[in-house]
Amino acid sequence: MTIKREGSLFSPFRALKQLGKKPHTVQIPKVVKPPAERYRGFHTNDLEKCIGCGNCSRICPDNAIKMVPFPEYAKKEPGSMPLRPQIDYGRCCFCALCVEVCPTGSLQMVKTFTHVDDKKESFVFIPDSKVVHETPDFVLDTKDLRRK
Amino acid sequence: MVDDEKIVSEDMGVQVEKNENMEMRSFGTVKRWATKRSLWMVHYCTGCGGIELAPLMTSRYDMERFGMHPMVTPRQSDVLLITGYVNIKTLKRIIRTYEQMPDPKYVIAFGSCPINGGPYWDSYATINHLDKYIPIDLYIAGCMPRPQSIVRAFEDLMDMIQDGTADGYMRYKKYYEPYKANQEKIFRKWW
Amino acid sequence: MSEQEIAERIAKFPGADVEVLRKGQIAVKVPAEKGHDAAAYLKKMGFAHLVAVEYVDWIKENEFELVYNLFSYKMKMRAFLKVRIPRDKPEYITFMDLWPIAMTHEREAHEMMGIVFRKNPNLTPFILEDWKNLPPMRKDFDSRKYVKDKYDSIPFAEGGEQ
Amino acid sequence: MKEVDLFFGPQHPGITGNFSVRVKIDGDTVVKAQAIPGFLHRGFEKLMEMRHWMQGPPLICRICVPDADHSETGYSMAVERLAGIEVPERGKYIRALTLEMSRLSAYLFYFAGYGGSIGLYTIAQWAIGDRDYLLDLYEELTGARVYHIFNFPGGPRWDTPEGFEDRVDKVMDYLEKRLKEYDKLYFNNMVFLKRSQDVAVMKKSYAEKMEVTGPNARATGWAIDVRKDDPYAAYPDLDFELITQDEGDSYARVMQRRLEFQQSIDLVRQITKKLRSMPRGNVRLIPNALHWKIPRGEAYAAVESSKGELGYYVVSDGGISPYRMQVRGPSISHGVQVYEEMIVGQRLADVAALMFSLDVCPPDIDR
Amino acid sequence: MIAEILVLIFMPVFVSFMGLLFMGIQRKITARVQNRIGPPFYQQFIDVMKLFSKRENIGHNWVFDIGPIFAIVGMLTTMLFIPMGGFRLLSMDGDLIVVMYLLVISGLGMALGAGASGNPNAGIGVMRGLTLMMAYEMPFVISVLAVMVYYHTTSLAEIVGMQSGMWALIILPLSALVADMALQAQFGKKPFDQPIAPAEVATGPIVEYGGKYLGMLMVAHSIGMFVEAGLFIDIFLGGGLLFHQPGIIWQVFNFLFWVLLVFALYTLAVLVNAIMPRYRIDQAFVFYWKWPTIIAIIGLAYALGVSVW
Repeated sequence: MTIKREGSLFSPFRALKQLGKKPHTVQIPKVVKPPAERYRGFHTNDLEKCIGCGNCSRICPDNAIKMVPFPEYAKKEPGSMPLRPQIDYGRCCFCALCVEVCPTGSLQMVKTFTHVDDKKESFVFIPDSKVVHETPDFVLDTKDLRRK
Repeated sequence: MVDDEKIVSEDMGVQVEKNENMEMRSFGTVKRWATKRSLWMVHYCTGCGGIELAPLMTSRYDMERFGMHPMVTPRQSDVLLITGYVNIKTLKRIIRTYEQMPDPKYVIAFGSCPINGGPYWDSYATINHLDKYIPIDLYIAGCMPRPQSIVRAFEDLMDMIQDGTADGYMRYKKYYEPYKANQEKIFRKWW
Repeated sequence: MSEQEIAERIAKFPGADVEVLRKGQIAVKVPAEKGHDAAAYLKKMGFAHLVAVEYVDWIKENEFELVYNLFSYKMKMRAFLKVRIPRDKPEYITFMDLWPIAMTHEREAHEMMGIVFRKNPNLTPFILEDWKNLPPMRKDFDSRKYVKDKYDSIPFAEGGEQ
Repeated sequence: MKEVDLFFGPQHPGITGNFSVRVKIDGDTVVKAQAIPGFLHRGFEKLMEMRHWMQGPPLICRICVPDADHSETGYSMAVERLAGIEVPERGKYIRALTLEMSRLSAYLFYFAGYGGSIGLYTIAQWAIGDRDYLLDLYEELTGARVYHIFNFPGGPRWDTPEGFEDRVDKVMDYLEKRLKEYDKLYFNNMVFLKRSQDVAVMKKSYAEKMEVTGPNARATGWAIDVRKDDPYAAYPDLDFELITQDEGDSYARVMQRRLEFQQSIDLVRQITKKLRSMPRGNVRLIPNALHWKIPRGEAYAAVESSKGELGYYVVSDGGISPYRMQVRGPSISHGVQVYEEMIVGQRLADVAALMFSLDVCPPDIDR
Repeated sequence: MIAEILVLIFMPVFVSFMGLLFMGIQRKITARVQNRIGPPFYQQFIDVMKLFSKRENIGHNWVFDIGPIFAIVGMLTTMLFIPMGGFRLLSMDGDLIVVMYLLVISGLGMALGAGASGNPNAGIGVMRGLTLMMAYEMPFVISVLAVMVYYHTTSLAEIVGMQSGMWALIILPLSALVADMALQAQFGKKPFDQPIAPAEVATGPIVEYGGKYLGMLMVAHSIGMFVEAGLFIDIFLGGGLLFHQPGIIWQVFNFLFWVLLVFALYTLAVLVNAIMPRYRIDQAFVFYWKWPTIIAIIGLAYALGVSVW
């Protein structure tokens, strides 16, 4: 399909009518643009339902999940271990393979995604469903999530 | 706060006087406010995170509302954004760019790769901990952080500049020898 | 033209054993010294597009395998011309006279696997920078060990813990 | 005249991503050029040998950043051909939807890049601003803005959310309206015409000799397209004709992508119409992620990405991880050798413009 | 005498202040054309304050340091000769030719400084800057010649005086059109900003200038905006003299009208800058020496004919 190969010197001036239109800038700090329903943000883990099987730490492509001992969850049923996943957000690539492979479905991903810090150590924390869910605001300061 | 006593360390050989940091000099608060409100970033897309800078710089999220503007050469800029993983070849250029920037200069590391290696933790070509080689003021979580997180990081950096805790460039002078030793271990010939 | 007819025509080339992998893909194994003539034959037959030069390191059989990935736009068919060269003497002739773009592919194979292509004018490395170790794509180069003893051994400049 | 040796170094606004060109110029004309990639090398092929089959997509999609979907789909198709599994019908259409939307966003990035390199920053602001509507759609469908990690071996991970097709059509209408604005500002701009016509002409014979693929080859009149030559996903039953120009200069390359942008919008409309009529439900065969062994063999799958033919050659020795995986990045042909030969004789102002016009994607070259 | 001293001291400060204010407003207008909100209008002041608060860690040689000083001093000396609204400092016969000469000093001085920085990009940027200057000087000189010929004088003051009835824009429209095209290159706006093209030569001459140097260059650019626009206004738009009654209030109104005209000219240049890519340097040269030069010669012939008849 051949197109005519000439243009006009004055056609760009018609683009100046954008001056009248309202800019479609999302003024982020003032306007909160909520992420979509399925957004893959930080993890949350229901420590009761989780059986500490370690599937998530094996499937993680970036070796980001380490199983951390939780002595208070030493249930007696077969197959459950007193271990809970600890996620290092200096490695995680937010691919949600761990959520897919979790047998009990306790490990989920929530819509919070902001964590800015000048200390590297604050990027490693244990997802706990009781902490993350209470804050509806999407821009959550997760500094307080660190294990005290 | 930055420690007030005179940082004179003979073994370092680099004398960092007290008035080196900006608070003590005249009009300190005004200068810090001006630096805060007009941070110019080096136009250098070091890794994959650079693609999230594009929506920030253009009409949808418009970073220029904070006075931030991508400048071409390190001579004219204040902030160096390390967007994502750092290859060894890129690391040499990052260090050179960082050293060309005039003081006060800041570094923000995007995403999980500069923190602990990210998905390339076992790759022979990328380094895992960027703060072994250059001082970093802020880290942002996210495998490619969203524009909202990046703007949140800019706000945090502005607060840190205002109260003087963003002292990456002073730490670079203070620990100049260990940084240089680490850099020498990576590159066989410097040029 | 179905895969079988094309396979028979390729099989006419002496020393080529042909195998139809799946719909639209044929594998052609050829001894090393006849590789260049087989490529010329396939190119004349219609496989004009060299997609890429793939290189596989079969460390157990102590051989490198060079796969010339050809595609024919007319017959909509892919042909993998496979050649085996010994691992301890990784040398092969260049295919630049048939496809000039082979220079870049061969440069990459040389840098990543250490295969020398004779009569390739520009075999200089272009991806890695002053790399003095084993070519990285070889199976006997262990990336995790390399990372451990080169990068993890470097201390934190400001005295942080590992 | 003394020749000046100039580094268009990695830190340079006129460079697509992290790439470097060493140029020797005499006055204003380029005499010799040497492309230096390698700044984004992460050794994908080495890393993939240490990952399971299912752990591939989170890593693979990071190869070419502007359109990540083609990388995932290419790898997934190669593994499906090796393992012999077939994607369900609706899964094919969802996969084609993500591919075409990825092509649209990559072309918007291309307009912004080329406009920025010749000085028209307004088109860069408009195009990347409009690209964000596509990223919002991706966020709804896949859960992430840029790296979607959505097309796995076996099919897309989830089905489309409720009412997704109507929102896609709304964005397509918006993009079509904006395309007319781009015509006025950019494609008919007299200065743009003067800057791009008869600049760095690539003849059809040269493209065939140097195996250039994708929009750059179609701009020279060579009608090749992996969607037609080696059809995959839902392309066999989507009707579209191949568009070709015949001059092969920078103007033809830009107009080729502008016409294909319109074509992709129509393709997406066809897909959403078909998706509405199909029953919702299972879109993916999910083999066990942790212990998935694939029988010994090799396979190659090519995908028509926005930069050219992107192919995955996967070899398996029956283990749980690929024995060898090699990526044929589209820019390996037009990024290094073709760029070095075409830039000689051009003027200094066109070094950056040609790189954006050929849409060189450095991570394709050094993976 | 006191008036002259007061003007001499406060005019540079006022002009650079208004220049930075206009540059800030222009960034807002360009942003609106690009569908975004853009920085606050006082952003340019913040930038200059930040640039002056930077600590330098590079310094090439004293020639490099003199570059920005040349730029500012060149512009200031040119400003002495240009009548601004009601205020006029120096005027003599033939000062239009002196202004034409002084306009080049600022660019040459900056080129000297940039050349000394040793960065190849700066060298190429300087070469492009001088080529572009040679390109737009040709039509610009011819159009100014047409005005001189028409008014039989080379003194700016007289030209401004004679235009009280009818602006030269109405009498010599062709020359005004050519002078406005040349103004686009003098401001360094697209499609003629080859010397400071970021994508090609990494902002050309100012590639090594950072911190305080860049602050001075920004002030020089704002003064330059007033000087170049002021020259155009004095020649073609009657020097901004709207009210001819005596009295201080009318003089202040005249001056404000003159500043408004400068703003209008700069806005026109910036609007063209927002929607045009940039030519290559050879295309820019050919562009200037083709159509604008022909129009300027026609304008000159017309001016000759009208003045003789």
